[in-house]
Amino acid sequence: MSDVKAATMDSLWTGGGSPYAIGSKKFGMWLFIISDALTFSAMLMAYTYCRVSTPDWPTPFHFSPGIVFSSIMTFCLLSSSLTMVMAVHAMNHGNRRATVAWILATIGGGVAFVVLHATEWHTLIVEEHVTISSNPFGSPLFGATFFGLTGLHMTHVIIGVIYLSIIAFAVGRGKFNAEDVEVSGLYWHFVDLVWMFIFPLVYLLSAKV
Amino acid sequence: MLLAPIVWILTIAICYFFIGHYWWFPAPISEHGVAYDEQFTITLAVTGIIFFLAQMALGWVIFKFKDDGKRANYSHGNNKLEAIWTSATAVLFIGLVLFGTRIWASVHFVAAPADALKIEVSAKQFAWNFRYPGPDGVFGKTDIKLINDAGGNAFGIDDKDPASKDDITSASIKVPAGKPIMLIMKSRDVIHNFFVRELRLKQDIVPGMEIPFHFQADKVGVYEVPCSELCGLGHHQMRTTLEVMSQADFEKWLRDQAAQK
Amino acid sequence: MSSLAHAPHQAPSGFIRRYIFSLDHKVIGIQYYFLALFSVLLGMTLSVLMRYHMVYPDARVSLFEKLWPTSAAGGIMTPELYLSLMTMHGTIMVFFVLTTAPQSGFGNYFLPIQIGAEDMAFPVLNMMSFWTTFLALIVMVAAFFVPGGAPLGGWTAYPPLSGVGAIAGPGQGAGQTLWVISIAIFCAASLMGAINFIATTVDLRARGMSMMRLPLTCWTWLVTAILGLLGFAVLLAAGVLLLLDRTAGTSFFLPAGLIVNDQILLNHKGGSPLLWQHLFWFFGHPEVYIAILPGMGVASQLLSTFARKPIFGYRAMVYAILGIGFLGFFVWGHHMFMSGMNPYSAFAFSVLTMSIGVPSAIKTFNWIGTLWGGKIRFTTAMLFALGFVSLFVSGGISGIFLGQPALDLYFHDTYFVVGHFHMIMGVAAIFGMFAGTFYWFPKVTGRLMNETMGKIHFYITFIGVYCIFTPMHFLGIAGNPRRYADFTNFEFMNALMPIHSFMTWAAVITAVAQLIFFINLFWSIKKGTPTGPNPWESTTLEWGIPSPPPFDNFAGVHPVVNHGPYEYAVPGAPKDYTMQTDPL
Amino acid sequence: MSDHNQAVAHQVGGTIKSFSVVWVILLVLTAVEVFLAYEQVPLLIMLTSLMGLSVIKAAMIIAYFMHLKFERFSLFMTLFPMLVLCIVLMLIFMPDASRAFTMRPQ
Repeated sequence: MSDVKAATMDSLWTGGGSPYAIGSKKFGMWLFIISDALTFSAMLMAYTYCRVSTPDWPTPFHFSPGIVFSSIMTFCLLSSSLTMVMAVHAMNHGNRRATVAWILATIGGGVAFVVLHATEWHTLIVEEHVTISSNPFGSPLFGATFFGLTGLHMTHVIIGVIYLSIIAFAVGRGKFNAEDVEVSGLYWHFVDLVWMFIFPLVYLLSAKV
Repeated sequence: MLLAPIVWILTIAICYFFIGHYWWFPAPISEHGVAYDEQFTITLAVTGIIFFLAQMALGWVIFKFKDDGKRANYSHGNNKLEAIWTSATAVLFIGLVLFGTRIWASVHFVAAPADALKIEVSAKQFAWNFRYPGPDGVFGKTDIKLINDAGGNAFGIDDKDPASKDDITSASIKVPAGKPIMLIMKSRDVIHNFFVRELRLKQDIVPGMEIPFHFQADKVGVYEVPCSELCGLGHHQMRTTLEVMSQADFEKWLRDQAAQK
Repeated sequence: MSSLAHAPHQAPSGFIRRYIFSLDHKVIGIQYYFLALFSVLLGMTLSVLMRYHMVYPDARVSLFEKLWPTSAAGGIMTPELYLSLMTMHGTIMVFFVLTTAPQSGFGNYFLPIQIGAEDMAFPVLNMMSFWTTFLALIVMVAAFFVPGGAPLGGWTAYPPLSGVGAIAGPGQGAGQTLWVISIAIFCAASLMGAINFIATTVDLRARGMSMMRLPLTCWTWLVTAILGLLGFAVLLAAGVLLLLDRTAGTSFFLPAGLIVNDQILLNHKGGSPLLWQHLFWFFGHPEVYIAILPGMGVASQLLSTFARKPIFGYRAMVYAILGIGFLGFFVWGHHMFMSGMNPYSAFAFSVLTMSIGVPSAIKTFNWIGTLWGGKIRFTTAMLFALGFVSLFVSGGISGIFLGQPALDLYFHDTYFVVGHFHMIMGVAAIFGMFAGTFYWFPKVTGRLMNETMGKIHFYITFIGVYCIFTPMHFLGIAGNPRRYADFTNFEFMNALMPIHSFMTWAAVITAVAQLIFFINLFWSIKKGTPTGPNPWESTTLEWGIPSPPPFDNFAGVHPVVNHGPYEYAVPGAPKDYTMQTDPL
Repeated sequence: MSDHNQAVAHQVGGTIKSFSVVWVILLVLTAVEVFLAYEQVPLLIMLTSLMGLSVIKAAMIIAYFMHLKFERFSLFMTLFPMLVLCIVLMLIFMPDASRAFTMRPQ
């Protein structure tokens, strides 16, 4: 990293270092986030397209328990973002033990989200008979888009949990530096950020009181 | 260098075949077709000149500027030239598309006249069916459960609906000359495409959509209709004909068909 | 550059770490190149078989029966076999040749060297990207061997044909599923590659290598990577949705009331085939530029080098590359003029499509401007670069017809389209690859390729491709639809058979002539004339290091760049070329 | 933003207090969204306000949690215009969505 530090402001784009004064890993993660954001955008656009072109779009989520439940999920994810920031902050100050603790808290938030989400899926599939290819309330596309979108997001959360576990394990053993923790944090916040669009578009817009 | 004459000869040969019309459009049978051919000719002239000049210039520089051991003249370009050819091509290309918009508009922005003869088109793997509403001008109700190709009911027409009594179906499309026609195009399975070369018209038929499409053919004759969107293994066999008839012949055909029912 | 500390300065000693799972960008570049070489051989063979079938649909060929005992029983190729060959030809060529070779092959090898880096930014990701691409190729080729054979829905895989499963025809079952899976894997691989390329170009440039001193090849690789980053992300989503439609019973792209093969599909309801077309072409049009941009970069580099002149209008070239990349995202709708899309959107798309002709024209003019007053050295590499310019003009100009919805009313899905895109993104891009191969071969191997064989190969190929693809425009004008297994059912197409025969024989001769290239390539690896580090007297960084390059490219010396990339014939300079690293 | 000279890899900005404040704001905005759903506002207003709030939330996450506020402005300029452009471009799908709605067979 010493070269990056040495890169002065006047040599922004003239080579010899990152023009953003950040490490390549971080930049790479940002690029991944951009492309993944576009994948999610395409999915959300497909969802919107289907919804606009379908006459009988259902609103199956009752405010309680459906929306309240998903609000709690949102709370879990948002709070795990806060703990992740704390982990990055602690790591920047060289406090590895605190870092591990905060990452574990983040993993806890992520696991809670997944468990709640799985519960919700279970209820939908088993009790309300909404599946990916059928839906008793109206267009089968509701099930398709709902499970497609939330499934893709949940995959990301699960990958994130595994990723953070590896980071926590390594940090605890004195490996990896602050940048590595920060990069994993970027990924985690992104997963949180995507939920900030899925939650209103899929849940809140499908709610009936 | 050998490449220069080759580029020149190829260019001249290509231009020769384009100018000579050895393989060309069939004659148009509608006003739209004539307008289309004009737009094509203008575009061909513009692009042809650009093509000819660019290839000739390429041949010329290959022919002229060989390495002779001396140094080339040192130049990083010429901003004035860049600006000129950038704006020239921009004006030319955008101008072409704007000029052609009237043709697109007449097909797609303008609705069919109210007195247009309505014909329903149903495409399936790998056949065409056409339905005429008959004297009452109303298409009978259909139901996909009633579709029976072997039984001659490709549209699934519901016999119980009185409007369906005089509906006429046909495997090829017959239209009266000089009268506006409106097609209501549906596909039963995959995407097909209705293409009549002589009309200079083409439209995809997308399942799940009823696509309206209008035209007017002025010249009596029989014209082939190939499916022009890949629809499966029999794509190349999906053929029908458009028969443009005189008004009297067309009415006679309608009567004959009604009598056969 | 201690940020590169993860790249050891010694090559790993084991064979597997050194040549198979190598982290070295040079080895990975060569792996990509040979993957594309295999794919192009396969794709070309398929195309020759297709052309043969079109002209002789009833011929009995025992070879066909040996290869495909069921779908070519008795040696006669069935229409579905023809369509599956066509689908695989398109898919393999677009994804595994045009996307991998110019970008991942040449780019991997030469981007780090040209910018003065020791390796790519993420060597492990680079290796994973290659092996993921390899996996995608295996899955794609496996589609030939499953029951029903390869898919027949075309490389665009339009649903419902591609979505409803085996009832839509043989190959639409397992074959089409494998196709979608392969494309999804390929997307993942391309995204890894794109991230790596962008990070490398932005972060790892040597001191003094400012953006405006980048060789134009690097600019095109950078912009191509950005297009890939955005485009493949969308294709990935589309592929996942199509896969769900096929396997999980969803109906994103399948409307209600479909009756396929006399079966009413009750479980599908509500989707729209147009959605797939939008998502697909949102990727599909930038993909065209993914294929052609690196070729433009190579052509620019070579024209300047062998004309011994600075590139005409470097900045204009850079802006044109950026402009093409930017506008490339605005024009996907021109593939959908006839699709039932909103006609007002079609109008907007057509204006934008025409605008993209402007930067393309700038590039052409600048290439000719570069050659004007130059001292051209006619090496085989240069011939291919000149051929690229000629083909780029010929192929690009027909886009002016297709970009107008008014004219597309006739030309959509005719051979005019086939001729257009084969000329520009097919052959022109491949000429870029040939040019790059002849130009960089001495750097990779330390030997020159044989010029005599190269020139014979060039002339046959150049004339051959014009003979194959120009007549397609006339077929299109006569209204011949594409993707037809044979033409015997239509009177007007029967009249066009002489053109088809001519094209087929031109294709056979051109395809056979490619053997000269393969022989030349493999012969020259062993027997080519040995040469020094800079046989072309070129200026960019790769020519300042030994051939083949040492493991860490610059043998521990960090290059410092003092000049722009194309300083030829500088007045008062000691040589007629000034290397980028030459002192001020 | 761009003149954060000390903005090198492992000296990132933000304090625990600022992160907590952002977290609280995010929760409040989420609560507003949920309230909107509870009130059953008309669909178009609902969609607009939800998307507006979500974009604000996303911006806060990106700026503070993901530290983009403390990076050089050029990084922001490199990454986001292309993403936003692509997403906006996809809105061109929508006329066809309503077309698919109006032209569906009866």
